Amino acid sequence: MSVLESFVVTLFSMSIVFFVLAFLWALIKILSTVLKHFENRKSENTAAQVATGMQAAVAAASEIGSVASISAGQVKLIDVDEKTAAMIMAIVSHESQIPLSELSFKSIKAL
Amino acid sequence: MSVLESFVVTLFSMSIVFFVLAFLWALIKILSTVLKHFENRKSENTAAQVATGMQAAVAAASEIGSVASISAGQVKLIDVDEKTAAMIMAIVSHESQIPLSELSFKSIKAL
Amino acid sequence: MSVLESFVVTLFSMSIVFFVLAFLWALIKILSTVLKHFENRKSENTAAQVATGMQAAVAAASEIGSVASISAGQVKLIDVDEKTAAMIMAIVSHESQIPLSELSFKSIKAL
Amino acid sequence: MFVDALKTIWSDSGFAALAWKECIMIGVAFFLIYLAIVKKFEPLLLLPIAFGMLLVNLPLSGLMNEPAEGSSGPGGLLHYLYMGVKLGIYPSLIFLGIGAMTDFGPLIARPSSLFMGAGAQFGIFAAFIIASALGFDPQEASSIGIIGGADGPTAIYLTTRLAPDLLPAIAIAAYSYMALIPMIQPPLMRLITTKKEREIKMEQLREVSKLEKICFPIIVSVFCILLLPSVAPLIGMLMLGNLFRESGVVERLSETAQNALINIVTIFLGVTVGATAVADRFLRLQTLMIIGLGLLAFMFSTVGGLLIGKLMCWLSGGKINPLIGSAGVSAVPMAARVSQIEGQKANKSNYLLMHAMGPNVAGVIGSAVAAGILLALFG
Amino acid sequence: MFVDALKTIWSDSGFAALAWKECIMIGVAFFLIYLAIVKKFEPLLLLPIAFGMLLVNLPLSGLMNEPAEGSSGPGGLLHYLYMGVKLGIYPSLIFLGIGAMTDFGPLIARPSSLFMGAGAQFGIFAAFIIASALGFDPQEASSIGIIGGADGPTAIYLTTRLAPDLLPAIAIAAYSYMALIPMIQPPLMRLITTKKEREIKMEQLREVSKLEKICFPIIVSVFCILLLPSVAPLIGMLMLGNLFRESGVVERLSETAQNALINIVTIFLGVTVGATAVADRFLRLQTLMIIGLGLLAFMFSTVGGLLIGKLMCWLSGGKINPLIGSAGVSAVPMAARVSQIEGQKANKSNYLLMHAMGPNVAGVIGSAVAAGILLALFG
Amino acid sequence: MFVDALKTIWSDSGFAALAWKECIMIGVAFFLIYLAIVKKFEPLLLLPIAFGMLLVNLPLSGLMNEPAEGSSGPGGLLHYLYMGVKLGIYPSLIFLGIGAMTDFGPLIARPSSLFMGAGAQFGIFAAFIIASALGFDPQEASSIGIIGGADGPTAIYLTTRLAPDLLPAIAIAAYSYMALIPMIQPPLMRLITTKKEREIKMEQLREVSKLEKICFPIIVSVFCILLLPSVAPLIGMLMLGNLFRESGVVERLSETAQNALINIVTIFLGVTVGATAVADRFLRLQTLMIIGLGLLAFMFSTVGGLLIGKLMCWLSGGKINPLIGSAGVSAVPMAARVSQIEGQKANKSNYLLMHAMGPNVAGVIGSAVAAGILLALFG
Ligand code: NA
Ligand code: NA
Ligand code: NA
Repeated sequence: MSVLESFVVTLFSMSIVFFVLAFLWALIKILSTVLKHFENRKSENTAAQVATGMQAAVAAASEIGSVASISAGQVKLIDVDEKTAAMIMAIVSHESQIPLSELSFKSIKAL
Repeated sequence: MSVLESFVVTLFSMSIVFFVLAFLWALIKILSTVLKHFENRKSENTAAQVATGMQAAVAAASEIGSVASISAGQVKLIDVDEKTAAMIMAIVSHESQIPLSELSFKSIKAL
Repeated sequence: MSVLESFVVTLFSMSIVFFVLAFLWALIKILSTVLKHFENRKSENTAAQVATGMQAAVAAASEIGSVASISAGQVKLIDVDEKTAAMIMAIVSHESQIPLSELSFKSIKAL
Repeated sequence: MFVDALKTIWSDSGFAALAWKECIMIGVAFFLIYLAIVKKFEPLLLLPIAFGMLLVNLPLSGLMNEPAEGSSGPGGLLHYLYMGVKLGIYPSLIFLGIGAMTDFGPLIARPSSLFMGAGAQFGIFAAFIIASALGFDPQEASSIGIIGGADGPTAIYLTTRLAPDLLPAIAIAAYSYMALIPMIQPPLMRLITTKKEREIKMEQLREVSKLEKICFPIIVSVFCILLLPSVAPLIGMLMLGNLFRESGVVERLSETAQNALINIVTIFLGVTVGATAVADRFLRLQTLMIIGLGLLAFMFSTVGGLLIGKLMCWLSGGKINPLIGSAGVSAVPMAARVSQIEGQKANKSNYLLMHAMGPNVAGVIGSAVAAGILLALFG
Repeated sequence: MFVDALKTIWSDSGFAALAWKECIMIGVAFFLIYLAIVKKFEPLLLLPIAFGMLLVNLPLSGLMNEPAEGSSGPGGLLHYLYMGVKLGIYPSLIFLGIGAMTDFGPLIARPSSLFMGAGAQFGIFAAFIIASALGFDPQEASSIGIIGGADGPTAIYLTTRLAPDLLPAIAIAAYSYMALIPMIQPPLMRLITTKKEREIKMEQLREVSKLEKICFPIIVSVFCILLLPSVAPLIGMLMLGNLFRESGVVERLSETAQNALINIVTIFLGVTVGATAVADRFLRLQTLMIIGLGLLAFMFSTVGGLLIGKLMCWLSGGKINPLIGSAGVSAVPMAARVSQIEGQKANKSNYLLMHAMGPNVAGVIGSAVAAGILLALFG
Repeated sequence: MFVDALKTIWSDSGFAALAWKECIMIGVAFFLIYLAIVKKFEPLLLLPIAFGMLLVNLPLSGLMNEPAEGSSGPGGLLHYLYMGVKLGIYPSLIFLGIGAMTDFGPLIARPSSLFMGAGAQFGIFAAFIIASALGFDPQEASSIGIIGGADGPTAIYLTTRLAPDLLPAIAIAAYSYMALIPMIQPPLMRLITTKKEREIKMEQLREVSKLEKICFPIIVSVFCILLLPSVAPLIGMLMLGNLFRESGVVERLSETAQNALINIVTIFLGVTVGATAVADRFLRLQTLMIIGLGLLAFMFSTVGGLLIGKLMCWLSGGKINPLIGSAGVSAVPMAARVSQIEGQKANKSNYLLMHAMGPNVAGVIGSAVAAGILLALFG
């Protein structure tokens, strides 16, 4: 293959790469817009529900003891002291062989 | 295949199905009867052994501290507060991706 | 195969087995000696480093609370009470289906 | 020149080759993905099946291509993974895992559950009769009937042996109706049983000894395989898995059979079964008929189980709640839960779940036996 | 007589058959083991590759032998395990696992990341041009270029299809340079971007809804496979894995795809790719050229990503930090971490990691697309 | 008519085809299941083997059938799963897992353990001589002898290569005697060693550095495979697994090799090895002879290990307790535990377990080397 030809291949291929990914960009944009539209309509009701749900959860937690909700990265600690939580994460990390930095707990609760 | 033939196949096949499962029914009945007979003879000795074994276990637990044996579903908590146990179960459930309702711990002990 | 032949095979084969394993013995001996030599040179520096490292770790641990570093088999407990550690090990053992006697934790720290 | 090149890429692309049939198939795949994710219709199988169907209907992907003869080029990815379906390996391995997950205790405690598990195979043959009358040949009619067994691996195993062309339609129908059990069964249950029957509380099941549980899979294997040798790969593996579970000495193997192995096989099975759903094979009147007949099969099976339940209720002097009969269709544990729910609707303090597990697991054996008979007759 | 026997064993042993070429290869294997263990160069793949290389260069082991024709004797162990590479099965299954591990959220939140993921494929074609000029044929040049995709399974998949002879060199180069990303990229990043650009703090990404995350893999599959059918095994499996992850209804399958399945396949893939590195195929000038061209490919890809980053920085009025462009080479998540580190060097309070994850995962799609184009052109 | 149909089903069923030979085989299978579950005889392998034996001796199941030539019908399930045994893949993969589970530390700390591991291979050749004298051909005699290696995968690997007809008998003998180690060895240990020798307390083993543990598998692979190329699949995979373990950088792979992979392979290996035990092949005088010779092989191996132990005790001036010699038969970790128990019987404060682990793991290498020699001589 001559160098000229390889340049043509390159130009052509890079264009396709850009074209494909640009098209994906457009698709995602459209998707997001459409879904946003849909969800907006739903969200008002849901928001209310979530609020009451949260209150219930908080109330429940309070019954047991003092609420200490701390956010550390992806972790939400609800009524658990940081020390215990860190320990738990260390154990699970050790046991599951996932580096701590990649572990994500949504929340650790003391029920 | 004519409809008549298919009726014959059906009658024949359902009979076999019933015959096979009825035979299995008989086999299980026989098995249970035979095994019951066997086990009855063994059980008296064993019962005594279990009793003493339980006493020993209770005694051992008492040495360590106060015994708080609470039964929650399949879980027996021996000298562990409920809070800790629930936390542990939540972690293991999260980590092993088994819904909490399906997890069964025989017991959680603080040694 | 005549019995004589089979004796010859046996003598020959056992010699090879011994020869191979004797050679491995020699290789391991050499390896150990060489590595010892290497490591001796490094160790003095490292020892110092480890010491300071340990001090730092201890200091860090002290900041949080009282240090209780107990060695139980392969487990080093840093600022964790034995009860908690044993419980953790029991859980992990149960969950991972590894008998407790085969589980080895390098350390359980309360961060 | 650039425009030319783009034109070439376009003409070599799937867009150019896309026909309306494939578009419909893609739409069907989307619908199945929706059912799997949003409606949670047996997602472990329907999601891979739907995605396999999606992939194979995007033209020119060549995912199911056989290796070209005389060429060294390899075949498509899914062609190779499909081997495990074609050779009957995956369904058997899934049964190994199911066996390791199944507790036959309730069945051993009340072996008469087996009769309900037998009665609930009636739908298989009812659908067989109708399918035959509609012009399907016996092999096809058998494969359609087996949908009424409400047991995915059995249905897939039998269909690959007897009517591989119908595989995707039958697999999809089987898993979809299994997911629809909570809608299909309750009306029939209320129709066939009286309120008084539904209120019956059952005696607690006796405890089953470990020894019984260990002997059970061995006895079932020996007897069923001796009588119906063709059922060996299904019953044999189901019972091996159960023996792993109950023996208590090979927990490693039991654990792997229930997790890594069954999951890997499920992925491969689902995707490749879905990948057999090419437009030409799927978009036929047949497929609609299969879907209709599958529903009938489920309904007749439910009725069959309930009728045996009623009979046993009467024979036992009202000790057996006929609602547990419908659990005999298998669809473990969904059908047993439906029995529980209906029982509690009639009588709040009624707990039928454990009682329904007996017919439920009996139904698995029953379907496998029925499949064995059909294989022996038409294989 | 004993001495005779020993002589025979000796002459049948590998010691007698050991040539200097094999010794060099064994040395190379040792060096790669050293890199994998001590320097932690992508050990999950480099360690099996290195060990496979070691085993296959110990003479007469026959591990890669095909079964002798006309004989019933079996072939070598690695010959059979290698089938999964040859048939393109392993790379696809690894992509299934990678898909299940990948969070495309940051990409969906800022889809313009895709342009950086596209720009960072430039190295593939830069290396392609140079390799062509150096006399490699187009298939070989494509395989060499794909090293610049910084994506192991894609590189292995394309190379087995286009230039299987170069497989070991390309796989080793790809994984080695991926491990060297923290050394290759920073100088180029500092060279191409200004201090001011590097200090740019980016707006927090919006939250992405679950529904978007579920639709994403489906849309990407459909569109990419329609346009480039040859990319189906890679993109299809990547997106199936991601759908398993995001659907939330098949956690069992997702978990197995991320663990047991990908690990088993990684072992087999690594060892057998290493086992293709026999002396005669590896100890050539070509291999050195591939290693050199691979480095160039990585560098050009980095530059490509950065330049698009700069362009987007300018177009967005300084809202986008061009440092995240270099993450477009993929090498997930190493390249994104490098962006984070360089960003923080310029401005202590700069957190680019999540922003760089967008181009990073876009790069995976970009490389697969590039591979699809090369397959379409030269396959 | 119904009676006719039932007659047909009966005549097509396994009951009609059941001969007394199969009944005996089924009885043997029951006995092995009993040993596996109740007596806990190496249940991980004996249970699948026994169940495979049970299944294949239920007539007409066709589980081991080859696909009919010229027909498109598939072969039996176990026929396909058996491929991994026939091609030598499963034993190698089991060795990968065993390698990942094995700590060679005690062997590295006291490499002289290797001599006991060598001496304990004596039973292999003792049984070989007797088997030859009894008229077995060299291939068969080798396979019978390897039972004395007390190492299942090695025995299975060698037997599939040299005398596949004897596979079930040899596998069953090997695993049964391994389970019987606590009964076979102690009398011989007390016979050969004096009370005073048994009381010897050994010095604590030195700590072994991580670097030594990493170099060990590499050195052993290179040297053993160079000298005996035919042993590559076993030693190579064993040492690769160990390198996964000791390198500390591929814990994912090590974990999978020790769990999902080895468990899956164990299930397939066990069931299919059992499934080779058809009546005609198993119910011969040969099988009884193999069982007898296997016991002799175990006994001679124990004696060989002990004698070397005594020699080393004497050479070391009484520092080495000869009881650890018998652990050289491998059968990890059972044989080492027997040494521990006997040591403590002689002297309550005697802890030999870690010391016995050295010869124990050396025995694994020793058996593989012996297998390599036999393969080189008679393969
Ligand atoms: Na059923
Ligand atoms: Na890339
Ligand atoms: Na041995």
